[in-house]
Amino acid sequence: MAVVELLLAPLPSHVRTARLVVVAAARRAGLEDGLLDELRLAIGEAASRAVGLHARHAPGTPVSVVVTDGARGLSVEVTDQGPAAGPAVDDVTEELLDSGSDQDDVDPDVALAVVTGLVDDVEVEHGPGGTVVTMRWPLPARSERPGATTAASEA
Amino acid sequence: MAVVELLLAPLPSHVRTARLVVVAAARRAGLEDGLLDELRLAIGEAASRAVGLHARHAPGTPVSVVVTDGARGLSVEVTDQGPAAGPAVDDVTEELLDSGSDQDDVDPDVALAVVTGLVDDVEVEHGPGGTVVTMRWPLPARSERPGATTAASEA
Amino acid sequence: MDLSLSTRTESGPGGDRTVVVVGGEIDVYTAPKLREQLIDLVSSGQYHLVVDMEGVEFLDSTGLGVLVGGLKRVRAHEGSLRLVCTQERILKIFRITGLTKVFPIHSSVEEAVAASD
Amino acid sequence: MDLSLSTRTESGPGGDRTVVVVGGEIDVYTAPKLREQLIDLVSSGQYHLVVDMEGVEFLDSTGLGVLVGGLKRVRAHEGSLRLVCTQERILKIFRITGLTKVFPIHSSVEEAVAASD
Ligand SMILES: Nc1ncnc2c1ncn2[C@@H]1O[C@H](COP(=O)(O)OP(=O)(O)O)[C@@H](O)[C@H]1O
Ligand SMILES: Nc1ncnc2c1ncn2[C@@H]1O[C@H](COP(=O)(O)OP(=O)(O)O)[C@@H](O)[C@H]1O
Repeated sequence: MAVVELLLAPLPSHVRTARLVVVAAARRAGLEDGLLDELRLAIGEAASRAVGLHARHAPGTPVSVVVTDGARGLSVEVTDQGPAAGPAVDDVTEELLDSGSDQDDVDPDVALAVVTGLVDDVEVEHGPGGTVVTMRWPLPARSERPGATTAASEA
Repeated sequence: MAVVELLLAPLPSHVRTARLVVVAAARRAGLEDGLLDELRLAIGEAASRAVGLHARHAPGTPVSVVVTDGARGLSVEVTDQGPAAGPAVDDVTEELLDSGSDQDDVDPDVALAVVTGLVDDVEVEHGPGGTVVTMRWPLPARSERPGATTAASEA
Repeated sequence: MDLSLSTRTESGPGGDRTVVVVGGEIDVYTAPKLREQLIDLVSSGQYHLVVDMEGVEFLDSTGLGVLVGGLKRVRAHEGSLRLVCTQERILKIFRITGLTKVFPIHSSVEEAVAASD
Repeated sequence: MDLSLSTRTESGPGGDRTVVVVGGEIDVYTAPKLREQLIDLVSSGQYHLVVDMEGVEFLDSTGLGVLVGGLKRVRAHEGSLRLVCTQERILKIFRITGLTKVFPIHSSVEEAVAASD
């Protein structure tokens, strides 16, 4: 089940909101503490990338972030309506040295390279509507999750 | 324009997410610091109310929270699919003394009474789909908002 | 961010008082923990409670409901439940809901422990 | 949560160093402030910078881009940009992106100020 779905106007200030929401939802879902920093950076990069692309190509359209807590673990899906991702950056260092200069926006290809370098399970799908970046993390078995009993009594 | 739209699975743990998101979006929109505590409590009550109603009456349906930064100021709209709100509570103290006992859920009528007691501009509309609670706060003129120049350069 | 709870006993002129120190956020998610704590204390015969709210960062009506529930429980045993709170934003919600008339609210634990009915 | 910036001058064996103390979160929203600060320093003739990242709570690739931009600027004047960072989660992003090979990273401001090329 999608536990949280967030639609954000494409403004840099909302990237932080995306980080807050996704990290809070992941903690709730039981993601182990050691993975929270990785998750925070990954969602930050994916959301900055999408926000940057919309700001240029689809300023009136919100960026979507969906957090799902399912059989395959925790998944975080960031959907943008921007042009397809460029070819995978094979040398992030070079790319940063080239582009890291005076633009205020994130470099979308560098952001994606950081996501794929950081997270083991990442899928990037480009369809006619835009790009969907899906990141997945394993969750502990339900019974071992913090607050499992509370969750049961909530149903 | 809706700046943030949040769909939350109706679980108590997500009420905190709603508070975080709405407070962050309101700061971004320029709501004065003195109103942030009021906003935090109001969105907390409105979201707990909606989450509690869904948990009982529509467990598979998400609660929606929309933050809009428009001509009429900041508006926060919480939509639930629960049964209509009861008659307005006229003595919150009595109601709390009666119901404040052993239920884990929020009392939806007390929550609504706190919202209306707290926020000057509140509208409660019950339609066939459920109840929409809309809360509004004034925003400083755009030019006086923090980050106004940044926002402009973002466009 | 989380709710933290700890208890200790202090003796006052009216007898022993159980001080419950609450920190963090009391909302629909965390309030059940506080309720359990209050129920446990009353079940174990501790009827004079002082709830120190100085570390509370957020309190909503679910939290108020739990405090009211605790008050009812101790009163059923001729006990007392006193609050310690000087934070304006927390006091405000007691004021809005009229609960300032229901709970004795003190500005320090010492004052609450020393108070008698 | 916000980005905080402050600068001071320290003199080392190689001459004066401008220490920029950065705190909070460096992301796509706040990075422009840091870029402006670095540009201002270089424009005013300060070409030997030490950026103290010990108070940084979050850093993303936009932030890295700004640091790289600063490095290019000071190098254009035969200057230097040294980082101070011992936080594992911040070091990790320098490592992932290969920037540990690009920036001299020190474990204290003293060490960075004392270092020479
Ligand atoms: N609505 C909330 N109010 C206060 N604290 C919350 C809320 N939601 C989550 N938290 C707290 O944030 C903490 C982090 O979540 P989690 O990793 O599950 O922690 P824990 O290991 O304590 O269960 C939790 O301990 C939880 O109590
Ligand atoms: N993405 C972000 N990263 C770091 N800090 C942020 C981010 N978004 C907002 N903030 C900070 O939160 C603070 C609160 O916002 P605001 O009330 O606009 O503050 P200010 O008065 O400093 O502009 C801001 O100062 C802002 O820099």
